[in-house]
Amino acid sequence: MKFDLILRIGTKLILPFILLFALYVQFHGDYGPGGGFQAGVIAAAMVILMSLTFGINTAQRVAPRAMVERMVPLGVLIYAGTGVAGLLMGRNFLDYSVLGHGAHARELGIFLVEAGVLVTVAGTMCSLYYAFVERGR
Amino acid sequence: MEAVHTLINHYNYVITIFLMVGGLYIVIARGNMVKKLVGLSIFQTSVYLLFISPAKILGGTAPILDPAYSVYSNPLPHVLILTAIVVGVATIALGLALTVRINEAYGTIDEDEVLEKDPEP
Amino acid sequence: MTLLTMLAVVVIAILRQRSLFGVVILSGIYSFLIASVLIALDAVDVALTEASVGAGMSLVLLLSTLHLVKTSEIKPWRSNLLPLATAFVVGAAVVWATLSLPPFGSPDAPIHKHVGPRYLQKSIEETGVPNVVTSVLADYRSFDTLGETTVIFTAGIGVMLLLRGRRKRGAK
Amino acid sequence: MSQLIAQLPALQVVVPLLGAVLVAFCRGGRTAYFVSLLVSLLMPVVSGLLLWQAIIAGPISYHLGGWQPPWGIEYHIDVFNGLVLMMVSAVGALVMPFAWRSVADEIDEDKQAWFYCMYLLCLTGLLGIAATGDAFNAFVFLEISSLSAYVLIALGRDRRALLAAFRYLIMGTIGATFYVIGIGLLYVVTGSLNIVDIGSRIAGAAAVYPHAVIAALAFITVGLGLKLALFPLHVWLPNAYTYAPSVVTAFMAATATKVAIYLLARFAFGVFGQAFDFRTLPVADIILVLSVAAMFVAAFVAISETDLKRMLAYSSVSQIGYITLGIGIANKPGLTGSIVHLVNHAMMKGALFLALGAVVYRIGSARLSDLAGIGRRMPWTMTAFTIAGFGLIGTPGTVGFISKWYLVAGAFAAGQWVLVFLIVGSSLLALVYVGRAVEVIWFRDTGPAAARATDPPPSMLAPILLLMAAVVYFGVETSLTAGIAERAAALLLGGLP
Repeated sequence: MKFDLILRIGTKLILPFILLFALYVQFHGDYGPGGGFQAGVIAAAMVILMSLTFGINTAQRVAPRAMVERMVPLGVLIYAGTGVAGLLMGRNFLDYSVLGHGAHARELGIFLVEAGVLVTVAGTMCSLYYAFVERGR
Repeated sequence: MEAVHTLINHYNYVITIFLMVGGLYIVIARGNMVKKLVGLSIFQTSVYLLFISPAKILGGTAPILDPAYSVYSNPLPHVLILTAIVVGVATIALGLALTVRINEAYGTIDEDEVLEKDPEP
Repeated sequence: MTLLTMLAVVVIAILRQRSLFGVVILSGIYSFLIASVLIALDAVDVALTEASVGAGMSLVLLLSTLHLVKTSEIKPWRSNLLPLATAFVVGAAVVWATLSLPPFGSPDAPIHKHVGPRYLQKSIEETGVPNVVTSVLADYRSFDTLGETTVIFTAGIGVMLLLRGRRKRGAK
Repeated sequence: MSQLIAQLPALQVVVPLLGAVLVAFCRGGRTAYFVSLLVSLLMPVVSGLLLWQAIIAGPISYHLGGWQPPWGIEYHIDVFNGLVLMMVSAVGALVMPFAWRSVADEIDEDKQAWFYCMYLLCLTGLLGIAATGDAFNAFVFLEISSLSAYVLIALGRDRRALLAAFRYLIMGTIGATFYVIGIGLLYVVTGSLNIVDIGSRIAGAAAVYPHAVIAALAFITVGLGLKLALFPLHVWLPNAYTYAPSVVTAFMAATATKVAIYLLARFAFGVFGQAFDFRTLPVADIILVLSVAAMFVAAFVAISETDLKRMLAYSSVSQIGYITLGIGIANKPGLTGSIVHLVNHAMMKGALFLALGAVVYRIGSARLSDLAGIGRRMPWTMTAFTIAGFGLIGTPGTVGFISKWYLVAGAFAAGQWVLVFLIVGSSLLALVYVGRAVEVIWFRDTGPAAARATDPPPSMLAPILLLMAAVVYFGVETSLTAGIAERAAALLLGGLP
């Protein structure tokens, strides 16, 4: 499979679009279907596809294992941190209204927690994939 | 006629229940662990339909607000099921990891064969 | 309706399928069918999730597992009576419960009268987000979503804990 | 200060969660351990304050995200779940000092950091279930605690731990899914997910959709029954407890099933009790019968076990029977007995499993034949074991007696004379299995396996002795445990006598 030209070029062509689609799903989640979970999986799908065509070493150069493993707790930290901001400002946990004025504060809060979700989901999905693949070696 | 009417009105539920029974049966009856997990995910998926079906309003549209529409389906079940799907996949992933480890320790992924190798006291 | 019937057919196929690879592929088909049904039911966000997370991710994991365990055949069934009876009792319970429920798609059902409508009316005003599923998910019930992210986190660390490191043959 | 007090309900769950996140970043087991220790020791303080507040000022309602329930998620803490929170966090704190050496002994070094991460997540999940007032939120936290529990069990040294974890995963997930079906049905007929709100709307819903409400009750009971190991849905429990690492067994046996029982009681009385008199439903009778079956069948199996860990696991199934018995009796003394046994059993099983953990730490086995005469070698540990064992029987002067006292009183009040005899009869069975272990431990000649054993280091011995002290102290001074349990029972039963 390593020498299949069509597959390799086809994958190279499609990879940026997968990433673009992931970002679209992430940032357009307020207006259309989508959000951190879906975007996270799509981003991870990009890495998995890369590993399928170019081998896991290439994939791990783009998304090193140490990095994706750190992303797993990092996302939860971003999410919970957004919540703790509410606590520190004297409001309830996850009360986004402290982040700004009116509905904008809420929008900002939603943006932050969706980012947290994206990080954790993408990190976890890649880590899971790596864990399974490396077990087979 | 009455019965047919009821059936059509509840067709979603009928299929949901069929999926539920089928999935549960695969989980309980199968010795193969991967197939068990597939059955488990079918069983869980049937629950998604159980939640989502009542959320639908005939003539309504997806709950993305737009001045052009006025009737929307209920968004809350969608949120719950989104959560449930993610939880389901997490469970399946963990189950598969355990299956891999069991295969390494026993050389099989059939529950009966594992039990033969390590009889219950 | 066609989709729903197809779902039933796929489940029967999974039941009867003896090749593990076949089961896995059919489960992928099943997930995508569910996603289509969900779109028909207006649950676009859920459909996207099912297609990416349910169909995509679990398929990848199932196939990786098959690759690792190197088993493709399933042994014939075990004793059938007890599981079948259990499954049917559960099914019967749900039938019994749902027969009295409000008919499909009726706007007068209790869930359209309580809690739900407020999200639809106030989402833009209170959160500035027109996709109500997103605003409920990430704001009104965002603690659930924190829990959900934690579930993913748990599964991630858990799987790595189980699969990383040197393998030891059964310690005993 | 009052600001901080107001935020306690969130801190109760968020602090262990953040702790788990921090631990996940750690590489070394040492840092991970100290973070976990700190968090675990902090939790009883938080839950103690919460319980105290709930006692003097009534139920606390905390709106997560600042949204009013039923639109947002609410933490609703009254005397009942305040007590459960207190119990979970106290056990969580007590096993941590013990964990340091025991985990170092049983878990590979490179896995220790993440082991503590899983442990904190399990704690987070259990506290989350107990604290929440939202039915679906409880499911999410149920899954956090379960997923981490599967991993923790699978880390046992024996390869059978893997199969035990897998089976627990299958049954646990079916249970959780049943629970979700029940919640779904309730949601469809009431339109709400907040437990208090469902309770206030269910009478109206039951009039229109009686079938759905009854089926919801059945699904929630069976689903949680799987989680709490209600006989005959307990089959996952003995193997899981036997092959899990010692610390995990002690922690889970004391807390995990209890939290599921809490949730069941909350639904039975807080929700369905608002629509029906729980006692008139067949569910109550079924629970009664199954509880009695658990008390006897599991105790018989426990008698014939040769592995002490396994014996105690079956004893757990039997003791869970006592707790659900009180729910089935459903009057004030009966329910009080149930709630107080929830807490008392946690103390006893915590002490027993930790003492066994110490034995495993010293001699690497918990088989009865290897323990001959070990009492003279590990006198403190085995004294604690014996006293907690007497608690299981229900000897006066221990907490077990208090629980049984209330249960018997409940059976009297309900006019169920047979139950009185059954409770006493099952205690006799406990006498047999505990007595057998005690005989081997103290009165046999010291065997080769036990000869080199000594009491464990103070960090492991202290938690065991503390739990032993609690078993005796709360067996005499009951105002704290039984007093609160009585108030909780009154709260659950509402208008019922």
